[in-house]
Formats: sequence, structure tokens, C-alpha cells
Amino acid sequence: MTPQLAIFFVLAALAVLGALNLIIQRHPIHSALSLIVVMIALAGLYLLMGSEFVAAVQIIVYGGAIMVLFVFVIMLLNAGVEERTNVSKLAGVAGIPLAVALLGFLAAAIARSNESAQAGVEAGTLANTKEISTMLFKDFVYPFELTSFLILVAILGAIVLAQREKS
Amino acid sequence: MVPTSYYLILSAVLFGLGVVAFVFKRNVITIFMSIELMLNAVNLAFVAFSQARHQSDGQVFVLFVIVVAAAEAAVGLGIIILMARNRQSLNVERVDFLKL
Amino acid sequence: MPILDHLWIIPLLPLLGSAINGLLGGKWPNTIVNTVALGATGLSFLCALEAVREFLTLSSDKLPFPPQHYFDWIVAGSFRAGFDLEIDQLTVVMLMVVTGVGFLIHIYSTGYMAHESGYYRFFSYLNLFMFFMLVLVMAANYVLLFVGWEGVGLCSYLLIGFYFLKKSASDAGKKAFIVNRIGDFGFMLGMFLLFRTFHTLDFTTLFAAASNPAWGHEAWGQFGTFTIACLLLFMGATGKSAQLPLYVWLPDAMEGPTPVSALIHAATMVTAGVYVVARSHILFVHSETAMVVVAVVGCATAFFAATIGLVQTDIKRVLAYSTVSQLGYMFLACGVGAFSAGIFHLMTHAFFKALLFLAAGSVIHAIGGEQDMRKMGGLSTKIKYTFRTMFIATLAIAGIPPLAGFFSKDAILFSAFQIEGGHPLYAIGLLTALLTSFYMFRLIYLTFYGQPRYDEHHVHVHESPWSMLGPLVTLAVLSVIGGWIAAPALWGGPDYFASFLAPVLTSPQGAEAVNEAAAHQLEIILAIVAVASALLGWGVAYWLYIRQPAKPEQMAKSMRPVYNTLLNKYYVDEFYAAVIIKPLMWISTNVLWKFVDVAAIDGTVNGIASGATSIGDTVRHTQSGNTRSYAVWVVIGALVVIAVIFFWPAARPVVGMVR
Amino acid sequence: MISFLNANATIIIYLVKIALLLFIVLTVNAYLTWFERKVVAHMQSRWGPHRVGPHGLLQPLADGAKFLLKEDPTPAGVDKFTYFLAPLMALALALTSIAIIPFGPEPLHILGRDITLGIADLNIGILALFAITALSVYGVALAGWSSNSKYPLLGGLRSSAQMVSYELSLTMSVVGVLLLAGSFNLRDIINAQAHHPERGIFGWNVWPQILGFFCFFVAAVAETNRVPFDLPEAESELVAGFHTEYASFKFAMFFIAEYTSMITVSCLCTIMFFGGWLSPFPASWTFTHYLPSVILLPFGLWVIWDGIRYETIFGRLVLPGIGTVLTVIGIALAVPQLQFVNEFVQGPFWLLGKIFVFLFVYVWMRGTLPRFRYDQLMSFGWKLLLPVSIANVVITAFAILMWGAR
Repeated sequence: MTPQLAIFFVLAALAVLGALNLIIQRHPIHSALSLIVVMIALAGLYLLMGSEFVAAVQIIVYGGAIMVLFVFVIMLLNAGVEERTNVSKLAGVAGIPLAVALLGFLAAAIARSNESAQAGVEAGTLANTKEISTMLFKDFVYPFELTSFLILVAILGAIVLAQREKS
Repeated sequence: MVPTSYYLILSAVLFGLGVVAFVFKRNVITIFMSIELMLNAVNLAFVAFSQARHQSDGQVFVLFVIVVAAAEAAVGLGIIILMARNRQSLNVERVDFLKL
Repeated sequence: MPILDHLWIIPLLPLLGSAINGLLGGKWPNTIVNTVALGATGLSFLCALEAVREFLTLSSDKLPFPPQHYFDWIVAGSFRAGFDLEIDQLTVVMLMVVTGVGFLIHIYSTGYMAHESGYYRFFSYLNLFMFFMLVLVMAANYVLLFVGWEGVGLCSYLLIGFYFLKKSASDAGKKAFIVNRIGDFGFMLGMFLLFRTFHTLDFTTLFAAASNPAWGHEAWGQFGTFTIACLLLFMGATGKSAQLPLYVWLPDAMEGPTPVSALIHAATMVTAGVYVVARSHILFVHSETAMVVVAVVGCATAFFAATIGLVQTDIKRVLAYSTVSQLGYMFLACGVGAFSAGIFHLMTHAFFKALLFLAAGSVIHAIGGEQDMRKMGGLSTKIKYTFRTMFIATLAIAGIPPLAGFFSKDAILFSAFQIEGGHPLYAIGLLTALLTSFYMFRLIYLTFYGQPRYDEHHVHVHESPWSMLGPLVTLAVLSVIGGWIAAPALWGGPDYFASFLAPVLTSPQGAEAVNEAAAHQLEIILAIVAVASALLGWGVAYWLYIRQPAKPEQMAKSMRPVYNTLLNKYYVDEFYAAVIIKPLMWISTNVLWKFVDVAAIDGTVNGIASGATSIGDTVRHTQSGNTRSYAVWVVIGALVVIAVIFFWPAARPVVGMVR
Repeated sequence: MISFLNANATIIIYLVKIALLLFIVLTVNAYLTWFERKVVAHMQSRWGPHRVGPHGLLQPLADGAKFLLKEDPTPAGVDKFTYFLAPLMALALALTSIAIIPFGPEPLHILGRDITLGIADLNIGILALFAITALSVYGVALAGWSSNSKYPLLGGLRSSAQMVSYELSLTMSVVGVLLLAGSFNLRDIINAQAHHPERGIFGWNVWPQILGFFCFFVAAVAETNRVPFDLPEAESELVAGFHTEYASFKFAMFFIAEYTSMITVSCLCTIMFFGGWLSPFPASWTFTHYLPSVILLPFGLWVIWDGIRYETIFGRLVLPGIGTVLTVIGIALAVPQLQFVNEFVQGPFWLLGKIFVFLFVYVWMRGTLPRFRYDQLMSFGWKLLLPVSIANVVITAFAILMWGAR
């Protein structure tokens, strides 16, 4: 039980509990909070794996921007506790088994894949920020530019969607 | 010294939970969040692989995923605001007219 | 040598002019339109001159001048058609004729069309025509040539139907277009066959391959590749150059404005067929049958059209039929292997026939749009220049020495007489010459002599402006001196024209035989005979239309059936209508429309539509609009994908999972 | 016992350091409020606190006691969990961010162990700081939302919008510095500015990054919800903004959080633009090393003399005591035998000095500037600050491309 493993288990437990809480909680704010917990836990895992940059970005963008947007919208719309309607029979019936089946498939795939046989991840072996940046700005520069364009489009779309019609 | 498979299984579990939330939540915002959860699970798998194989491109891809998630959140929340405005409800089961 | 490297300039200038006028000219005053159109044509004429000069001063080691490749147009497998232009002696002649005569006719049109509406449109079409014609004559492969071929067809259609509000005009345009399509069909088949045989359509390579002696000579009645290919090409030629049996469109094409008739339907486009035959003579000489067919068709057309021309009363129609028959002469020349003679006649004919048309246009212009010769007469004093120039042209076409027509026609008849079994051809040719001079002088007398038969109070006859007369004079001069280059041949000297074209038109048979002492006497005699026949025709015309003007009517009465047959052009149109058009109409109504279109196609479409509706009705219910159900479907889909990847490794590349 | 200590020395050292830092920071916070009130008061030509203890020096203690002893009502209909979570989050994050700040160049040698000044020395230091700042939005937003009341909700909305907007320019404006330093690590950034010791003050990042500095400072002030960007707690409009419904110690948490983040921002400004612990004088001017004692000595004497005038215990005993201590320290730093101490003190001395200056600027602004209007705030943030900071990044990158980082 190396300290790393201990940390991993703590964070993993945190993440899973957060995810579960997201499902259990009935108020969107609480779900959002639990999702934030999950994200922070994941950031910790990234740090544990030694990819600090991704961890930081995870918190800054996901935790600091996206989730804030969610919370903001929830506050703006003053969303209440969600009501448990059951219009969709299909979801009621097939939901759980499907999810279980999916999980089973994934687990089986992981178990079968030769990756898991590998020794595993020791922290900070590589992926210092420099390497990522060179890769991002050299090999992946076109996707990078494309994503910037995507963001522009998203901004415009959001503005167009959210603005009230001038009447 | 954590085996990669642990990370993978964790990401699988998170993904499954995301799917469950995706199917079982009624509040559109929460559904959106469950999508984010699934994306996060995938990111975890990406980083795990990239660390296990000592290739950074997995992490680069994670960055891309995050960017896309941000854009998606922007647009999606805009849609949600519009929906709340026009329907006075965030419950997806109350919004099934397929038309405005 | 700038221009030779940039041959594309020559055709491109008219295209530019056409584009500018066609797109912008609508609002412009005529003067600007003139400047653009004339500028474009004139510049390309100058460029052509320069190119010719450079080509002629080219040192012999550079000859033959290689085709200029500008860009690949079609590349498909082994097939390659580039935008290649070439220039050689034959092209030089055509280039001069097209640009020169074209330029003159442009000038003429500025005067003639001055009062017409759609002025810019006219010049846009005219420039476009110039472009396509230049592409045609400069093309270095059959495909590009065919582009020009179709393009000039299009322009001719547009210009015949220029007065598209007039039904007859638009009908004539359509007729020309459709008849030409029939010919083009053959032409394309010929191209396909050639490509299949030689795997190329570039002139140089193709002819090089064809002149290979390995291809034997195909005797009379033997239908080898060459014969079929040549006949197919010739089919196209008959369409374009209005030979039997596809000549019917040309007389109707006279519906178009007169300059058009002059440029397109006399000087340039209709000679494209001759050009093609001459261009591909290497193929033709391989095949006895093809040559004979060409000769016979040409000869027959010449005579046939001449007979019709005898009795026509519409001045332009007379000229049209004479054009047909002159074209027949050219084909006769090609058929007997005297390609250079054919081209020579093409050139001279371009001069004097253009002149005739322009002069006729001037006449029509003078007496206010009247085209019926019976309503003319006595104009010689009123419009002197027109009369004189037209008279010169008539002398030229009638073959009176020393005008252009004499030399060319004489060369043709002579070479027709030369070949074995050519005497009947020669005889008919001679007779045609007689007829030609007769109906041409008939035209002159009806138009310019005798009592005025038009209403002098309403019609005020006036000479045309110099913008019209200038070209007339120029062309008159040309039709006088145009033939002198071949004059030495008559006095036993070398045939400069033939020897000039020799690098292109080296054919095993025909023209070479001329330069022999024995043949020389013969040539003199034949020339004299020809002149005699021409004079005879002139005399008859004079006797009939000046001495006893009443005579023709009596003759017409006395032999009514013949007269009517001729007047109705042997009822060919009616014959075609009965044999081809009616059945076609019937089939298209009863089979294609009522059955195929309505029953089959519409049925299928409607069936599909209704099927879609019914399917949609059933499937609709899955679209509950409930997002959660959709979510479940999404999950199911993901499951399916994963399951496939999981249980069926073969599918992994398909799904995109590489491992 | 000793063995245990030796075994887990590192952990213990860390714990000690954390406790120490916490203590210092909280005290500084407390006295920051005193300082602020004093300064503002003098700006408005008032006395400010001067009843509790000499110069009101005991006022912070009194306030603390008040906060602790007051009743802590929980309004009806609040979302309990979040309501309690919010202030905790705010405080925790604010305090965490301090942990990344390095306070001195070379480590302290005690019992043969190197003790670096500063707790966590991450090589993504600045990014981690931004991450924490990013999260600190939640404190405010959740507080506003959870207290189930109009004004807090509005305050929360405003603050979350404001923070998200200004975070962008905050991050962008730093990029220039990062480009110059080529590292996220705060120590590296400082050392990068020490590249030309002879230049002294002119080697700092402010000069090449003047634009970035202004953007950063403005954005930082907005991030900390201070005047003139204190819309979330605009007294005149929203009563007290997001913490209207909070009383006693929960309110104190927000309060402490705010002042702590002030300190953090001052540290950041100092470190990234003003050369951290670097002396403004050229390295060759060694005599400037006596500056601490030169300042401490008279100050201590003045404190003694000042204390004597009071007849209270505090005045008579404590103040002179402090004065003597300061004086002794000043003398000690001056004596040649304790030279190494003096050398060691230089770094922290300058760093704290600069931080103090920035804190003063904060207070100063509060004393002078009026508050923005909300739309002005937004348009300023998006239409002016962000473009400028991005332009700064571009310019810097271009310059580096042309003439290299130094």
C-alpha cells in the first residue's frame, strides 16, 4: 500500500461518490457541486499521474469556467428541485440494465486489453508542459486553430441564442 | 505506483454513472452535467493511456476535449436558457412537442 | 517570337470582346460597343498577321512548328485532350480568311445593324463566333476542334435566330441546330473510332501513326477502319458544310441578318467541313471509298443546288444555294485528291461570296428590307458602288478570267478531269459552272437592270454608308487579285499555292500530277472550255432577262412540273418531314411521352413518394420527443458498436478501432 | 520521541510551517483591517479607531472577539449545506492560495535541515494559483444563492459573472511574464528578473510588461471584489451583497477570505512584476543591505518613546517591549558578526516591503475611487481589458521572437 496507491483510492472514492451524488441529489445546484467534486478529484488524479498541466487546466477551465457557467445558469433560471415524472417508459425499464451492460462491456474490454498488463503509471515520468506545448503548437496546430474557430462559432451561437428578441 | 487498469476501471465506472445520470435525470441542466461527467471519464482514460505509453498526445487530446466541452457548454446553456424562457420548465419530459 | 509562343491571344481577344459586350454592353451606346467589338477582332487580326509573319519567317529547322500546349483540358486514363493550338500552312490560310474577312464583316455590320435593336447582343455573338472559329482552325486535336465546331454551330444558331421574335427565324435557327447535330453525331462517332484505333486524337501523333505504311490502302468497296472513320467525319462535314443530304438548313439560315449570312454561312463556318476533310486528308487518302463518296457527294450537291438556284426569287436564297453548290465544288476537289485546290477555292470563295452577300445586304438595305428580286430592278444607276462591286463578285464566281473564281474553279475541274473515271465528275462540274454563271447573272439582271419593279413612291433608294461600302471595295479587290497566286500554274509555272500548302497536304495522289508538260496543254484547253461555258451561261442570262424579259414566264409555264419541282427545291423538306419528322413525332408522343414518361417514370416517382409517406407514418411513433427515450436509444447504439468491436474483431478496422 | 521526530521530520516541518503561516496571515489580516480603517480615516481627515488601545491597536482583537461571541442566526429557507459550505470554501481557498507563495530566496538552516520559506513549491505554481482563484468564485456565488434572498442572489450573480469575466484577462495578462521567464514556477520567475543584477530595479518585469502589469492589477482587484469593483457587496445597492444573510463568524470568514486574497494578489504583483525579493538597487551597492536596520532602529526607538506616553498597562509595558525588540533586531542586523542573518533577511525584507506597498495601494484606492456601474464593469472587462492583455501577449511574443527573452 504505497502512499500513491492510497491517494489514488481516496481520490477515486471521492470521484465515484461525487458521481453517485450527482445522480442522487435532486437539486441541480447540489448535482453541480458534486460534479465539481468529481472534477477536482480527477485533477488530483492527473497530478498523481504527473501531468500537472492537464490538472491545472482541468480545474481552471472545467471547475472555474464551465461549472461556474452551470451554477450561474441555475441561479439565473432559479431552477427548483427536479420533479420525478415518468413519461418515458423506455428509460424506466431499460435504463439500469443498459448501463450495467455498458459497464460490463467496458470492464471486460479493459480486462482483456494488454494495457492493463503493463506496469502502470509512475508520476511525472514525462508530459512536462513544454512537451505538450510543442506538440500542441507543432503537430496539432491545425486542430488547434480549428478549435479556436469552433470557440468563436460557439460564442456567436450562444449570443444569438440567449439574446432576447428586440421587439 | 498505480496500475493503469485501475485508472481505466475508474474511468469506466465514472462513464457508466454518467450514462445512468444521462438516462435518469429529468432536469436538462443535470443531463448536461452528466454529459460533462462522461467527457471527464474519457479524459481520465486518455491521460492514463498517455502516461502509461509515455506519449503526450493523449494529454493534448484531453485539452481539445476540454475546449470542445467549453464550446458545447456555451451553446448548450444558451439553448437551455431559451428553453426555460419558452417553456417555463426545465424538465425534459415536459418539453416533447418537437416544435416551438 | 512573341505571338507564336502565345497563340492563345488570337482566339482569346474576340472572346474577351464578346464577354465585355455581352455582359456590360446592354446599356452602352453603339459607338462603345463598336470600339470593343472591332477592337477585339481587329487586334486579333493584327496578331494573326504577326503570327503568320513570324511563322513564314521561321527557319526551316523549326518546321513543322510544334503544337503549343497550354493546359490539360480532359485527362481520363489514356485519353488526353489538351488545350493545344498549332499553326501550319493550312491554318495560316484559314487564319487569314477568318480574321480578315471577319474583321471586314464586323466593320460592315456596324453600318448594317446600326438601326437594329440588340446591337450589343449581335456583336457579342459575332465576337463569340470569331473565337470559336479561331479555336476550330487552330486546334491541334480533334477534341478541341470539335469544341470550336460546336461553338460555331451554337453561334450560327444564335445569329440565325437573332430576330427571335420572328417565328420563321427561330425555326430556322432550330433547324440549323438540329440538322447540324445529326452531322455532329457522325463526327463524334468518327472521333471515337479514331481514338479507339490510334489511342490519341492529337493531329501530329495521329497523322504520324496513320501515314505509317503498315496501314494498307483500302480499295473501293472495302470498309476498313479508315473508310468508316472518314465517312463518319464526312457526315459531320456534310452537316456543317450543307452538303447532300443535310444541306437543308443553309437556305433557311438566310433568316439571319445579312452580315451573318456573309460571315458564317458563306465565308467561314460552312467551310469548316472542307477544312476538316483537308486537315484529315491523310486518313482520307487511305480509303478509295471515302474519296469517291466525298467527290460524288460534292459533285451532286454542286449540281443539285445550282439547279435550285436557277429559279429562286429571294436574292439571299439564290446566294445561299450558290454557296451550297460552291461548297460542293470544294468537296469535289477534296474528293479527287486536290485538297490544295479545294482550300484555294475555299479562300477565293470566301472573298467573292462574302462580297456577294454583303452587296446583297447593301441592296436590301438600300430598298428598305426587300429581298424578293421580282420587286427590284433598275438599281444599277442608283447604287453604283454596290452594283460595281457585286458585278465584280459575279464575274469572279462565274469564273471569268482573270478573277479569283476562275483560277480556283479551273484547278478543281482540271484535277477532277485528271483522275481516272473522273470525266463524269468533270462534266457535271462544267455544267454546274454554266448554271452558276447563269443564275448569278440572272440575279444581277433582275436586281440592277430593267424597269424598277418596286413602289418608287414609298421606297427611297439610297446608297449605303462607307462603313458598308469600304468592306465591299476591299473584298472586290481581293476577289479580283485573290486568285493570281495560282496564275503561274496556268502558264505552266509552279503552283505556288499548292507548293505552299504542300508541307501539310502531301497526298500520294492528285495535285502533283498537274505539273507535267502533257497535262499542261490539257489544262489550257480545259480552262478555255470552262470560260466558254461561263460565257455561255452569261449569254443565256442576258438573252432571257434583258432581251425578252417575258420569256422566263413562258418557259416556266411551258415546263410547269420541272419549274415547280425546282421552285420547291425538289420537295426535299417535305420528303424529310414525311419520312423522318412525322414518325419521330409519333414515337415521342405515343411511346416516350404517354408510356415512358407518364406511366413508367412518374409512376415510379409517385410510388416512391407514397411509400416514403407510409413508412414515415409507421416509424413516426419512435419520435416520441421525449429526450430520455432518445438517451436510451443512444446508449443502445453505443452498446451495439462496442459489442461489434468486442465480439467481432474483423470489424474493428471498419468501426475505426485499430488494434 | 526524538526518533519519531526524525522519522517524520518533513511532515512535521510542513505542519509547523503551515501553522506558522496561518497564524501570520490571520494576524496580518486582522491588522490589515485596522490599517485600512486608519488610512481611510486619515484620507477623510478622521481619526479612525483610536479608543481601544493606543492608536486603536487593540481594535482588531475586539472585532475578533465580537465576531466569535455574536449570535449566529441561520435564516429560514436557506439551503443548509450550501449555506454552510460557502464561507468555508471561500476561506479555505483563499488561505490555500497563500501556500504557493515563496517568501525568501534561500532556505533556512535549522538542525541541519533546509527549510524553504514558503510551503508548496510547485512547478506549475502560477497555474495552481489561478486554479484556486477560479474555484474561489463558488464561495461567493453559492453564498448568494443559498441564502435564499434577493440581494444576495443578485450579488452572487454579479460576482460570479464578474469573476469569470476578469479571470480571462487576469490569466492573459500574466502570459507575457511567463513567456519572459519560460516557466510557471514563481521562484523561476523571480530569478528570471534577477538575470541582470547590476540593473537592479530596471531588471524587473514591470518595464517590459507595463501593459501586462496594469491589466493584471486591475483584473486582480476585480477578482478580489475590492473597490472600485466591489459590486457583489455594493452596500448602497445590495445592502451587503452576497453575505447579507451571514452573521458573526461566517461573515468573518468571508471577511478574512477577502483580505487574504488581497495579500495573495499583492504577493503575486510583487513576485511577477516587481522582482519578488530582489533589491531594487544594483547588487554592487552592498551598503543598501543595512537598510533594514536603518529602518528598524529609529522605528523601535519611536515605539518606546510613544509607549511611555500612555498610562495604560499596554502602553507602559507592551509597546516599549516591542520597541526594544525592534531596536535590538535593528542593532543585531547591523553588527558584523551577524552578517549572515542580515544577508538572509534581505530577501524577505524587500518582498514584504513591496507587498506592504501594494496593500497600501489597495486601501488607497478604496479611499479614493468611486464604484463602477455594472454594465461599465462588463464592457470594461470584455472590451478593453481583455483585448489589451491579449495584445500584450502578442507584442511580447513578437518581441521575444525578435530580440530574445533577455
